[in-house]
Amino acid sequence: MSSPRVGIYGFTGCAGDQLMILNCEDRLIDLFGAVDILSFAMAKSDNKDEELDVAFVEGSISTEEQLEHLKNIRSRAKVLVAIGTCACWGGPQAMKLEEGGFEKRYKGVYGDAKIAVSKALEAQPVDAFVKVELKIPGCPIDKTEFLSAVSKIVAGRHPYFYKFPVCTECKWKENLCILLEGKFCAGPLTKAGCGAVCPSHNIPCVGCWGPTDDLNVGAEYKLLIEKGYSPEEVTRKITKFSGAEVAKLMKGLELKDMEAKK
Amino acid sequence: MMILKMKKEDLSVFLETVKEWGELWGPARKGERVVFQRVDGLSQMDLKATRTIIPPKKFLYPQRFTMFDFDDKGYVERTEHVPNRILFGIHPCDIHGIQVMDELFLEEYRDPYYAERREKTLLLGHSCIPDDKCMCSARDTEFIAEGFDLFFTDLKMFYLVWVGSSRGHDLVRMRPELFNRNIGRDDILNYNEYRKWKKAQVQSGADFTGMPDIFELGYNSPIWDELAEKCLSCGQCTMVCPTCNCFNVVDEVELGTVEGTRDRFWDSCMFREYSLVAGGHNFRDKRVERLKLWYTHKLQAYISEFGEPSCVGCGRCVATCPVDINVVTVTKALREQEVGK
Amino acid sequence: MKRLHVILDDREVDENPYQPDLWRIVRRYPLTSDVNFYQARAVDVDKTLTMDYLPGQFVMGSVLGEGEAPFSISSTPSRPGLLELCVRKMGTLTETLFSLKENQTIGIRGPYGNGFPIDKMEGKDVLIIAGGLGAAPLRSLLLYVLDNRDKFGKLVYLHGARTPGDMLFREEFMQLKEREDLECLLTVDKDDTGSWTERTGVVTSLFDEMGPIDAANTYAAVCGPPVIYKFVIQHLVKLNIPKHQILMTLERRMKCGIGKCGHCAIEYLYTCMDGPVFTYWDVLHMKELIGKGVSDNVIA
Amino acid sequence: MKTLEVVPLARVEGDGGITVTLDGKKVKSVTLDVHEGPRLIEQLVKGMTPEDDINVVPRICAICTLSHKYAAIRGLEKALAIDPPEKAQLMRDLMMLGENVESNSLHTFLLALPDFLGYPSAIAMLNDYGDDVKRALRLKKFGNYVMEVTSGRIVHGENPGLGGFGKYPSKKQLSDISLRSKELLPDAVRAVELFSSIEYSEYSEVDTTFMSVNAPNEQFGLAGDSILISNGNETSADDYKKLTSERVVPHSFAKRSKFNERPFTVGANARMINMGKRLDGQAADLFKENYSDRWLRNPLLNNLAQTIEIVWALEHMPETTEKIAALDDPARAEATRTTGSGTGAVEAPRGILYHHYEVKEGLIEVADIITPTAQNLDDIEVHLKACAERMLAEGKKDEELLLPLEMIARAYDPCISCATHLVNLKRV
Ligand SMILES: Cc1cc2nc3c(=O)[nH]c(=O)nc-3n(C[C@H](O)[C@H](O)[C@H](O)COP(=O)(O)OP(=O)(O)OC[C@H]3O[C@@H](n4cnc5c(N)ncnc54)[C@H](O)[C@@H]3O)c2cc1C
Ligand code: SF4
Ligand code: SF4
Ligand code: SF4
Repeated sequence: MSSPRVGIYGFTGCAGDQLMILNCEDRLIDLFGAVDILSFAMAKSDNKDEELDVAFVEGSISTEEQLEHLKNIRSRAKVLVAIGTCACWGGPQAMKLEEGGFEKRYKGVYGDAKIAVSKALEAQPVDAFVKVELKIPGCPIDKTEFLSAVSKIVAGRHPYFYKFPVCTECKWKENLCILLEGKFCAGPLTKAGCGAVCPSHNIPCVGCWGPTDDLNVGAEYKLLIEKGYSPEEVTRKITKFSGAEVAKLMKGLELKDMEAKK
Repeated sequence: MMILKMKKEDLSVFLETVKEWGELWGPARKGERVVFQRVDGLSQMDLKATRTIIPPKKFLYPQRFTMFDFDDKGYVERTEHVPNRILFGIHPCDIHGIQVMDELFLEEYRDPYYAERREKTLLLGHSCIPDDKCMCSARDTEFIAEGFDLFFTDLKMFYLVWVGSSRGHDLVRMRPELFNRNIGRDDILNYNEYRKWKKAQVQSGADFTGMPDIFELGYNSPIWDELAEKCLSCGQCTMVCPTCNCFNVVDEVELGTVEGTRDRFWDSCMFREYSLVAGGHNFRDKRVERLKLWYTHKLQAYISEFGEPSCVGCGRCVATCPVDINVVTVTKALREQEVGK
Repeated sequence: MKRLHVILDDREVDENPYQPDLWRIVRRYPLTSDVNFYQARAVDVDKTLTMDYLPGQFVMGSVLGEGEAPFSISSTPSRPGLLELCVRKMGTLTETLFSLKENQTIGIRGPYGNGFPIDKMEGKDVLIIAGGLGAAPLRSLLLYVLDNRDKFGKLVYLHGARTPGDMLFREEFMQLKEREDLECLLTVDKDDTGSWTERTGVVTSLFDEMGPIDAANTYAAVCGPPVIYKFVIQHLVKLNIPKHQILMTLERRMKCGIGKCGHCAIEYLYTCMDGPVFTYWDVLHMKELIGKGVSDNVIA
Repeated sequence: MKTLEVVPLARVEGDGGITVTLDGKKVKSVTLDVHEGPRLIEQLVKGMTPEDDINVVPRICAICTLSHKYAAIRGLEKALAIDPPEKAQLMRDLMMLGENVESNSLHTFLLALPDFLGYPSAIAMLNDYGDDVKRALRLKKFGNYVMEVTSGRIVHGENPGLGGFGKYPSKKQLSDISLRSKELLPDAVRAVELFSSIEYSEYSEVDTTFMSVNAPNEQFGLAGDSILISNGNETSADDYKKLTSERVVPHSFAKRSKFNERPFTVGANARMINMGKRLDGQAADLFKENYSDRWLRNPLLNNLAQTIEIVWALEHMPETTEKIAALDDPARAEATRTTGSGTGAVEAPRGILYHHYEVKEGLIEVADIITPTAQNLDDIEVHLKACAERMLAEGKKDEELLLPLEMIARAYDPCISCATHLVNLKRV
């Protein structure tokens, strides 16, 4: 087996997923041995822009320059893998994507100052622009999930991720359900993979893995309204990390009706 | 069956002794929750607690474990070292649950992973104090006559100890002086009082009579849609149910090789992927179809096949579902054709 | 609760029923653009010879590091020595299976499932209706009946595919047409080659073409994509074939093949143990077995 | 006119580059460009509850995740008048020590050292410096472990919250940390030796000002309510705006800070310069041995300062864990008001991080976050320019400039994601 040619790239985000790759301390040396890392700007300087078997892309796309770079990576890569919630779903910076108002927020930070490096765009996930073969979500990605996926790709196999929500892992860990206390928890809406760390620390899941495959936003929304949360707060809480995606799912819901019924 | 008497204060000594056979596990409090945990002795257990979050099924088929190691020479069974374990403080409903699982895993095509763990686990039951969520009397599971190695019924002043297996008897023989064979008239009266008391404790109002027919009649009832609208598809109900056994299997490979492990972990029919087949066809694409499957399987199909539902009345789904979908509310809704508030 | 004695005491040394054996792919070639044909022989030769199965049964096939999935056996037990599978490229596992070459190994365990009720079918007429990949399990039955020709009555084989290129075992079935001892009718939905010499039209159109049958004395076996069941069964019911003599093999997700993982459960039945061959009578009173369309429709 | 570019600037966190514009043999300008797109985090947290804010703001930067969390907690606890229990305070100290060890070992060994030794990456150094790389990975892993135990996860752990923690570590975990910090101390000391043996070039030396927090009780530390300036002054953290007047520049989505119209440095070297005298134990000895007035001019020495800091952090873990273990798990302290404002200042591994909040009726009205990298950017450019000019004056070829410039930028350990989310000046 010749080792696959790999590039690791970072766009707008916290660099947490690239950092998690560096955080695979015990396996880092193996990892660099099993794949031929042609480009990984965060970790090395002799980076080459060549044909790739796999490109791992972190971060959302938020400038035109980044978009060009992304397209270039896509054109060189056989397989493009989005890593981390920002690349998969847009991340916190995309929480208001569906709401609009980017110009105003942008001005709120930069005023009217001219910035010449590139034109800013409202952050969007990678698959809003190019085809993505695989998403490895997580904020940041989980070491075990990442290494499992990379090992499978290197072996010519298909990665597998849990298709159920955080609640399942939460129950595996025998936690009391936070929703039963009348408090918010994004577990039922959120893809598993983190080992339900937050509920295992008596803290609600904040939804950082992004939406799970089959979620019932309406039911969660209704439940939380019944528990006394305001619709605005529920919306904000469940759109924090993958706003664009969850907002799409919420569109068909008659949320106002629900509130009226209450 | 052999029934013996034991002084309450001797229990701690007895458990200390049987630890020679294996690890001692029992219900222990962790903050507000109660879970089966490895314990040093009686003092670390909470025998008053009604139910643990996950039933003892986690000992017999853990949440996730490796079935095989493989390389290009083939698949080698992973005979993980399973320690000898004594589970103390299991309640009658959970023992009933284990019996249902025994039937599934140990009969045709015996599951070696389950069998190995079952073989190395001694079940020491204990009587319990039902709460408002328990449904054991509606299910006739509030008492248990078999399926354990020892069973301790707490009659305030002393324990009556049922010896349910030859291995249970071996434990007794480790400290024969702690047990007494002389059961008197008072003891019998006492026990009878206890039975009455226990039956009276259960107040959930669950009623499973006539379920197969009511399910059949209500198959297309709109109450299913109403329930499905509330269901979060979180899967908690199936994770905590002592008679849910579904699992999924995936292969994991080692970096840079095709060697690896075949792992197995809990799955749930509440999930969409569960019935998805290649090409994207899904036999239960809608949440309502999945919800219906779970309840039909537990409360209708099982009755048609075995004469009893597979629900053992432990109340875990009642205690767990954040939106109040459980065997009590579902059967009630089916019966009354109305989803309760 | 049913009285259960834990079977722990009589511990016979059971084999691990989840344990796959290695089988070598001895031949592999495409049957259509997305279906490959595999012939395999167990690395441990005894295993091949002792593998005893019924038409309609299936095996669990593993690819190292990818996983496991059920596949019907296409060969017939009357010709031991090789195991034959037809695999359609559908997803993760099948894609990786396609990448394997001759002489590489796969994992096999089984056979599983009930298979066709050969004992009961003996002495009766046999009508086989295959749609698309449904030919995979039905070929096993067809070859079995042909190899034991004198034990069965009349044999009719109806097979439909989308186009000539999509027809599994096309050459093999064309040759069967030459035989006198069965009626073999082939059809395609659409002829995109211009050189198709057989019929065009959906598989049910073949019912009009086939000779008369003795309904009460006939077993019908159907397999194909979910859509065809509804229409085929309507015809069979019209022909007055008894409902318990209409056999259909069904597909469900399976992770274990031996009634443990739960995925293939339908009410209290497991497709892997109680099926995959079910009768139409089973389907009628098990609402979920085929899906609403079929059962609702045919009750009348 | 000729332009030289280093894009992307490798081995830093985030997407940035350096542009040098030459006019003949004269340096017209040197800029550190930030290409990483804007995130507008401060705008997005407006209207959120404080609890929601502390989930989001750590996502500004993965390497400083706990610093962001802690700075936000400090700011918001002041705003809501929350008085956290002692055990929570100690846990916060511990988590900051963990982050410091992790980030400093990542930066010094994996990101900076390859340049000094002439390799493209730490992995490429494996053959010749295998022991050192493995030592670094051990230290880094241990730092991660401390972060995981305290915050719940290696990166973006949600365990630290307002008024306390969701769950406190077990005694076993704490004694584990204590034990391992002692075991790893020799590795850290070896790191200081390695970095003190490097010859740091003089090209970039320019006098500048250094700022750090003033840790309480005359201790060396990573959080404080006032700011020390190397000119001897001290200012309350609440007046952070006076220390960091900001502007937007065309070549960057990161804003810039100046103090008294002049650039300044924050980071490990600033901490050593301002608080080095307060060190104790081996860290104190190593500091005395290695400190010279070159530290006041040469940013490359930040690498050395970071290694001494690792020694300090390891030395302080046993005491901190023992104190934590001795206390019972407290309940979370509750907010005593719903309206108020507050500024939290902490020392992220790369310098002072401010989080300022104004909360009204339980919702955030204004969030103002000033990251260390934003404060350092101007200073980096000054040193880059000095270096370029001197090298050209000595007759070096244009291309020879690039590596030394990269090394300077990298010495600050710039965190480009941190820098880009940027600062909100206007009050809407
Ligand atoms: C009794 C039976 C006999 C079958 N016979 C054949 C045959 O002869 N030839 C053939 O090509 N196909 C057959 N199938 C279908 C075959 O099992 C699926 O096409 C195969 O599982 C697809 O796997 P995949 O990983 O490529 O697809 P994916 O869609 O990627 O599947 C993902 C996962 O879903 C599971 N899965 C998907 N579809 C099915 C399914 N239908 N049944 C069980 N699990 C599934 C697989 O285990 C896999 O791990 C049969 C199915 C059954 C139940
Ligand atoms: S606590 Fe949260 S994650 Fe856990 S079961 Fe409840 S809703 Fe799900
Ligand atoms: S529990 Fe939720 S918020 Fe916490 S790590 Fe997992 S996905 Fe993220
Ligand atoms: S029934 Fe309740 S516990 Fe079960 S999946 Fe639905 S919401 Fe979750």
